Order: sequence, then structure tokens, then C-alpha cells
Amino acid sequence: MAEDKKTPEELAQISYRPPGKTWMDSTVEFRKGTYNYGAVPASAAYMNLPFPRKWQPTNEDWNLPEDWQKIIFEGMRERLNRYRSFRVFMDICVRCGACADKCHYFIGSGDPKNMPVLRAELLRSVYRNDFTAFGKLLGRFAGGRKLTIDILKEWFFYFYQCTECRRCSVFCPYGIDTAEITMMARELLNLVGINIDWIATPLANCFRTGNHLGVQPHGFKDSIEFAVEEFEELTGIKVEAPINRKGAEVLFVAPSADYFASPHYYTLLGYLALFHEIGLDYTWSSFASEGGNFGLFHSAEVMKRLNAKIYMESRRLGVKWILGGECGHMWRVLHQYMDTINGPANHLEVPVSPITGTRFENAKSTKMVHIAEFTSDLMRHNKIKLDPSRNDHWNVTFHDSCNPARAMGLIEEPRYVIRNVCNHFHEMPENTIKEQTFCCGSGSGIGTDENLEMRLRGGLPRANACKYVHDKYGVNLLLCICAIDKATLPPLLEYWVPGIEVGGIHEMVGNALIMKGENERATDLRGTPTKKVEEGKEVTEDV
Amino acid sequence: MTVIISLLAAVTLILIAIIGAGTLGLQYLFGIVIPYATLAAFLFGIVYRVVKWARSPVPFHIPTTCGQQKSHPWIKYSKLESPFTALEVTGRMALEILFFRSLFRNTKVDLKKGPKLVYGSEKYLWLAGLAFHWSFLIILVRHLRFFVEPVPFFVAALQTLDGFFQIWLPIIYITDVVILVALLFLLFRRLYDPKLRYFSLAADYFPLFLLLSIAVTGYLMRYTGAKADLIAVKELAMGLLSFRPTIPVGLDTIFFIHLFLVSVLIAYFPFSKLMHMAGVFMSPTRNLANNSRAKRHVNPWDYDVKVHTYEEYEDEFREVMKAAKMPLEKE
Amino acid sequence: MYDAGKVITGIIVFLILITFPFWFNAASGRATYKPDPEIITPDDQCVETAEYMKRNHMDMLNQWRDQVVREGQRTFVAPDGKTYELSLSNTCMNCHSNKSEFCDACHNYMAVSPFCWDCHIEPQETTYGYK
Amino acid sequence: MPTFTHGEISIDVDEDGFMQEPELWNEEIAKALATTEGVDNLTDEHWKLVNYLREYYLKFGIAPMIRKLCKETGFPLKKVYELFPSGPAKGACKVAGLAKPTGCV
Repeated sequence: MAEDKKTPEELAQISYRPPGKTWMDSTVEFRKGTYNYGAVPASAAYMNLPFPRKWQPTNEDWNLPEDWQKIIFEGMRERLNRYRSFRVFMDICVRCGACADKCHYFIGSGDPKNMPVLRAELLRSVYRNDFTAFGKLLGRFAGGRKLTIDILKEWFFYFYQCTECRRCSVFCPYGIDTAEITMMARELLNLVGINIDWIATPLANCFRTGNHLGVQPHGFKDSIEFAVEEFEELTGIKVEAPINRKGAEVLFVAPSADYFASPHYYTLLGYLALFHEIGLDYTWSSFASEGGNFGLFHSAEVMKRLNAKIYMESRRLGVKWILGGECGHMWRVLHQYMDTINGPANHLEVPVSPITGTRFENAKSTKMVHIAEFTSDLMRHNKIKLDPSRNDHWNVTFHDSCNPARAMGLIEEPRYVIRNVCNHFHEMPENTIKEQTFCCGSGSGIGTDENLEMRLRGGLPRANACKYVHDKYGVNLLLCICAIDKATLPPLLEYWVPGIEVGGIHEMVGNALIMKGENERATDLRGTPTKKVEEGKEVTEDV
Repeated sequence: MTVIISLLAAVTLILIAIIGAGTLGLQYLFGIVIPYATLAAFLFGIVYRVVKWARSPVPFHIPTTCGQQKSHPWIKYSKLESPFTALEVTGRMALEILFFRSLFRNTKVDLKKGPKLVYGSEKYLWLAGLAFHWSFLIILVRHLRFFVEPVPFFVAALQTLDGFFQIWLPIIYITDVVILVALLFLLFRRLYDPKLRYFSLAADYFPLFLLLSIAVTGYLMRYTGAKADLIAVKELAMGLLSFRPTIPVGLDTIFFIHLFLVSVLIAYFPFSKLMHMAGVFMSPTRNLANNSRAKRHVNPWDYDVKVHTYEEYEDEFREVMKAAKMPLEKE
Repeated sequence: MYDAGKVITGIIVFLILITFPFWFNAASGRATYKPDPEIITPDDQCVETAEYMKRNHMDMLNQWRDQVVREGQRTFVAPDGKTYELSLSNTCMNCHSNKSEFCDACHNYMAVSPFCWDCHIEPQETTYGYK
Repeated sequence: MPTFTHGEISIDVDEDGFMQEPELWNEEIAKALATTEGVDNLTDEHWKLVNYLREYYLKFGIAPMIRKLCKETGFPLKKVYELFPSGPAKGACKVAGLAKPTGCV
């Protein structure tokens, strides 16, 4: 990657003019920086995925099983019978093109097969050829294509260049959701043993240790304890962070990156501060130590297998309800799938905030509450003391993560939280936020380094909107509620618009929270001096 | 290439009608047999397709939310973009079906130097789409005067309204003009925009040519010297509808072309992208309420999967957990 | 989740709407009705053939009006050389004097509402002693 | 799967040059792997980092939190990048024979 890195100016030389020849028979070139590595056989085998083998996309021969076409067709038939979305979306697209320039990958790459309509056609053409009367009769003339190895390679390339962000589906007059189509394509690829490692290995880790990173229970404890210690150094307050404690009222589940990576870590400190200050009776779990679920990016079956631990653990620990941290796709699974795949959660109670008494009616069946819902409720009822001026050194903007925005409608809660803890909040342009938000370019399990070029391309629309508020308002911090965002936006912004850092909203809460018995805060949770202190310093120096 | 093939297909259809109903005088075939057959194909085809879709369940609850969810009572939620109740879903669907709500959001992106991305509003597709579909519907309803006796008041009222400007004689209907402009725009757009041209299939051009041909033959019979004998046309239609088909005197070739093209359209309909008419009602990203955490959605084909239990987990990590003084189920 | 009830309802509603002409005509009992415009005071022939008049009378009347009102031209020469006065009341209605049996027969059948009578006074049919 | 060879050393690595069998790691391999990261000479500071990673890995089976790494070695993140230009995960971990962390990181 480092070797042939293009400058932003070079990368932004994008033409939206498609090539002259037809899309129906071009082949894919696996150029470094644009594709993901194949799954490590051990990870695939651990998850009992079909045909684990040593394989890379650049190989001429993909060592497919003998009857791979039959497997794909059988898999397609099965999925057409199982998913109305798949069947309807295969049939009703009129190719109006409204989706074409809504995809961040198309905007950033100009590759016509990144237009959602054409991405879907890659699959649809095969469906048409073998599952519809016109296709069987007229073949290519009816837009049908015979399934060949080149088409399979094309599927792999382009369905791992879709982040399942659903932005296109907002604009589609029939609500055709490319995420659904990508999910089906990825499931089909999995059937013949084609997976990427950035998904397969987190799956195996998560199945075994409870989290994508593979942090084992003692490592989990070590990390949480480290955060507790560091928090004490920062504030003088020793918080409780119980792990696997039975009988707690609330089980808290966060994405694993929160206790591993930066800047996620500062959000973790924010959670710890908040829970301590309100005296929440809660516990962490080393087993349910991952809210995220890369199964969503792989197959419905694996999603279910990984998600099962959350309800299982809530039952074992005997909690009343579950609270979930800042994470994007995690909330797609929790909001739209968990109750269906692993519910009903009759062992739990309808969530009630022990601090405000608010009953979370909107979560009365799933029994899991988003932390932005929880915290905004605390603020609404004035249950916490806040000093937003402690965040005055940050000029913030908010990036709606795809899944909370377009699969959940969680739009105002995080904004309410931010307005309570930050004095300088500026929205990015209207076409790039809320339901029209742009993906970070790295979601759906493709936020790794081998495809960095595609990530930078896909992240261009988001970065460009950041640049707008950076230039206009001096925004220097992008807040988000997604662990993938926190991991992948820093290098993205550094590339396209240096000078913007990335943080979580509960980091800001942690900064602004006035805690009983705390030391005067000279710095925020990252160790950055607060404005007050800086200004104070200048004054004393002047004197 | 696909454009030319589609155009040729439409021209061929016209020639078939000219030769068949005109030269060969197969009026019984073109006036009775084909309309019956295609109507049957239309009705059967649509029901068949919808039933086929409906036989696949909606296993997961996957609405696309385009607005604020219902959570706290003090946050106003978007009833039409993130509906919570069945009634609100109906509202969302009505907006979608009657006014193409989602398409109304359409934007276009421009990459300026910098790089700087600029998003502009792009309403032409929405406007042309809406104009076409509404005109088509009104024209269809206006045609009821050929199909029912007595002609209901709403058909006459619609005619009066549609002929509001009273230009020309017979009065030019607004929808006749609008549908032509809209169809030409939709065709032009497909040909002009290189992105669209790139992914457009014959199946995208063909319906446009077909509809244009139908419209033009209709105009010829209404507005020009090739006027049809309307009484004869209605007699044919009424005969078909009462299952006493006859070929009345006074039907011209131009009418048979028109009728044949319409027959082709309705036969083609269920097996083509035109099924979006029914599909739009069945799209799970639009027709579900955003209430999945409040109300459990059941997957009918759900099956048990291999999960990793806590017991297995503790068995694997008991030693290190013990060393780290973590609570254990089994010592 | 199949929503079978909703889908079936939808299909039924669709079928009812789309077959509206079938059952409407069956209910009205006028499926076999055919208008039979009657000429009560027949002259030997019309200014043009009946076949032509059926399709084009509206254009002709329109032209006549324009010629009379705008150009003051009041004579029509028929294809057979005979001349007629350009006048709805005095020429056409000589033969087609009964609006309700002649004009309305087809106009109602086809839901046409011509604006002849916006200006012209509707004929007092009884004065012709018919009916 | 690629093989990495450097002088006498020949080991299996993944596409990004990370060791496939971390248990085979030794100091010679570390030196050899460092050359792929543009570090030709491992100084005491490099070793401090590598050894810390190694010890943590042997105890927990994974790399430590970046924050913890910085704190316990006393190197601010900037310094870590100076020592290993491609950073703690891709640079330092590779030299220490650790696997890449995966997930939302």
C-alpha cells in the first residue's frame, strides 16, 4: 500500500463516464488496494464454513468445488424462496438510475459497476438467465448472462465493494435495497468457499472468545481494569466496572474495539464515568464482549450464531435488561434482527431507566436500549451535571452512521446528547447527514488495509463533507457512534482533510460530566488540555 | 444496439398489425382472439407473479428508515418516513405510490476541482415519472367510455377536466400532451446520460417505444384525418366484454395497430419490469413499520444453529479466568 | 411473515378494479345496447357520405363556424357540386332536427359533450310536431 | 501462501508479511522482519516495545490495547510511529511475531 500510494489530487481524478464497451462481458482486474484477501482456512474451518481452503483472489484458479455452478443455483433458488426482498428486488428494478450516483464507491471511483443498479444487475443478469422465462428464451438480449467463473470473480470483487450502507435504498422509488442483494451474493459466494479474511477471522474469534478481536476473558479484564486505573489518574475517581457479575440490573454490551483501539477507548472512559456517576447497577460480560456482529456481513446463519450469546448471557447473569454501546452495524442487528433470530427475550423485563423511571416502550420486546436513548433521557430529566465548556477546545460535527440512521432512525437522540455536552456543534451539509448520510467507506467488514485505496475512494464523500465544515467552521472533531467509523475515519480524514480527529459522543459526555469528588480536570479524557486551562495559562504567562 | 433492437421490435409489431389486420384482413384474430388471449395472460400473469412473490416470506424486519424513529415522547418522530403503526405505514406507502416520495429526494452529484463534491437537486426524473404515470392512469380511465355503458359520471368529469383548455377540435387532452412529453423525456434521458445508456437494457427501451407507438396511433385516430369510427370501436369492445364478440363494420387498420400494440403491452406486462406496479406494494424496506424492538417479527423458516455456549467458553478459558480471579460457574 | 391476508386482499381489489367493465356492463344490462340515431325529416341526402359524416362531422361543423363567423363565407359546395348554406340550424337541422334522438344517441353513448349548444339554442323539438 | 526469506531465515507469512506461526518467533526473525518495515537496526527502544508486545502476547494471546502499550512502555503514540513507521499494529506487532488484530480496529 505504502509503495504506490496516490496523492489525494491523483485519487480524485475521477471520471463518471462509463467505458464504451458493454458491461456484460468485462472481466475484473484484482489490483492491489482494491480487493480483500481470502479467508484463512483455519478461521473458515472453525466456523464450519463450506470448502475452507488456501485461496487468494489473485489466483487464476480459485479451486472451486467441482459442481460450483450447481451449488450457486441451488443456493439462489433456496434464497429466492426464503426472502421476498430478494425475489422482488430481482424482478422489479426499472433501471431508472436514481441510485446511480448515491453510492459512495461510485462517487469515489467512477467505476460503473459500483452504481447500485449495475451492482445488482451483476446478480440479476444470472437470475434472469436461469430463473425467468424471458431470460431462458432470449438470453443476453433479455439481459441474461450465463454464470461463468469470470462472473463469480466479478461478484466477489463488487459485492465486497458494497458496504451495505443502504443509502441507495433511500432514493429508490421501490425501496430496492442493495444491502439485501449484497447479502445474498455474499451468502452465495460463501457456499462455494469464497470468503474474505477480514470477516472470517473476526467471526472465528467472536465465536470462540466472544469478540471479534479474540480478546480472551483475562485479557478483557486486564483492559477494563487498565481503563479504570487510567480514569482514576485523570479524575481521581475510582469507578467500579464489574465483569460477569450475576444479579446486576443491566448488562452492558459494547463493540470490542472500545476496549482495544483508539480513539474508541475514550468512549469507553466516557461510559465508565457516566455509569459511575449515576450509580448504574450494571455488569460487563467477557463472554458477550462484542456488540458488533460481522455475521451480518457474512450470512444470516452466522449472524444468528454470534448474536445468540447476548440473550444467553443476559439469562445466565440474571439481568433485567440490556444496554448497548456506540456501534453501527451492531444496532442494525439488535434493532432489526435480534428479537427475530434469538428472541423472544421473555427472561428479561421491559427496560426501565433506574435513574429517571422512563420505560423504554420502543424496546419493550427486544429489551435492549441504545446508549444514546439512555443518556439523552438522563439529560432530559436533568439527572446529570454537565459542563459543556470543558469541550470548548473541540469544534464538533456529527457523522450519522449508516445503520443507526437508515435501519433504526436514531437521528435526534445523539444530537440531543451532543448539544448538551458541546457548545460548538456544526452540521455537515444536508445531503450528507441523517438518512442521507454517507458511509465511512469501510463498513460491512471491509475496513482493512489491503483495500485501502477503495476505502479512501469510498470515504471521499464523507471526508469531503467534513472538509466543508472544517473550512467553514473550523471543525476539528468528528463525532460518531460506530466502532468501524472510529477505526477507519481517522486515516481517511488524515488523507483527505488533515486536522480533524474522531471521537465518540460518550467521550464528550465523559469530558463534560461533573462528577462528585473529582479533581479539577486539566485535560480531557485524551489528555488534551481543555480550553479553560489553556486560556488560564496564557493569562498567567502574560502576568 | 439495444436501442435499435428495441425500436425494430416496436416497428415489427406495427408491421405485423398492418399486414395481419390490414392486408390479410385477419380482423377476427387481431380484434378478438389476440385481445382475449393477452388479457388472460395479463390477469393470470400478474396474479401468478404476485403469488410467487408472496410465497417467499419476509423473514426479517428490514424497513429503511428515512427519518427519526419513535423513542422518547419528547422527540418528534417522523410518522411518514419512519412509521411506527400500520396506519403510518399506509401513509408512507400512499406517498410512495401516489407521489413517488423516494424519487422526489433525488439529487445529482458533481465533482468539482478541489476535490469538492456538490449535491444538486434533481427533480426531472421524478417529474417525468409522475407525469407519465398519472397521465397514463387518466388516459386509461378516460378510455372507459369505450368499455362501459352507460358511461359513469367520473369518466365524463375526467374528460372535461382533462380538456380544460378547450384547444382544437376534438379538444386536446392535457394528458395526451403530457404523456408524450414525459415519454420522450424518459427516452431522451436514457439515451443522453452515458451512465444510463451504459446499463440500460432492451427491456428498458422496448416499453418506451411501445408506449410511444400506442400514444401516436391514438393521436392519429383522435386528432387527424385518420379518425376512427368510435361507435364501431365501442361496439367491438362491448362485444368482447359481454363475451359476444363481433367485428363491427367501420374499423380501420390504424385502430387494429393501436389495439394490437396495447395487446402486446398487457401480455408483456407481467413478465417484465413493468411489474414494478405490483412490486412497489411488496417491498419490505417500505411496507414495514419501524417497530422491530417493540414488536417481535417471526421468521417462518427459522432453524436452530450451532452456537457457542457459555459453558464451552468457560471450559476453554477456566484456568486463565481463575488466575484472573473472575467469577466462574464451575471451579 | 407472509402477510397472506394483505396480499390476497390486494389481488382481489386489483381484480375487481381491472374487471370493472365486465361486471359494470353485466349489472347495467346495456352490454348489447347500440345507439340508433334517427333522422325524422329526411332529405334525399346529406352534404357528405354517412361514413364520412360519422367520423368527421365535428371537424366540418367547426370549419363551417369559422368560415361563417370569421370569413363571412356562407356557401358550401359538396363533392357532388350541390351547394348548401353553411348553417347548423338551417341546413343540418333541417334533417337532423331531433337532438335527443339523433345527436344525443351517439354522444351519450360515447360520453361526448359538444359545445354546439353553448351558443346555439337547443332545438324546440316539440315544435316539429314529433312525439 | 507466501514465504518470507531473509538470509538463513525462511518462514511462512500471510499476504501482509505477518508470521503464520507466532510460536516460532525468535529475535533473529524479529530482526529479519524489521527490515520489511524499513527498520534495519533494532535499537534498545525498538526492543523494549517488541519485548513488551511479546510478553503481553504470551500471557493474553493477543496484542495489548494501544493505550496500554504506550503507557507501559512510556512511548507516546507518536514515538511508536517513529520507531515503526507503519504503526503499532502493522509495524511493531509484525516484528514481534503477532497476528494482525481484526474487527473494528
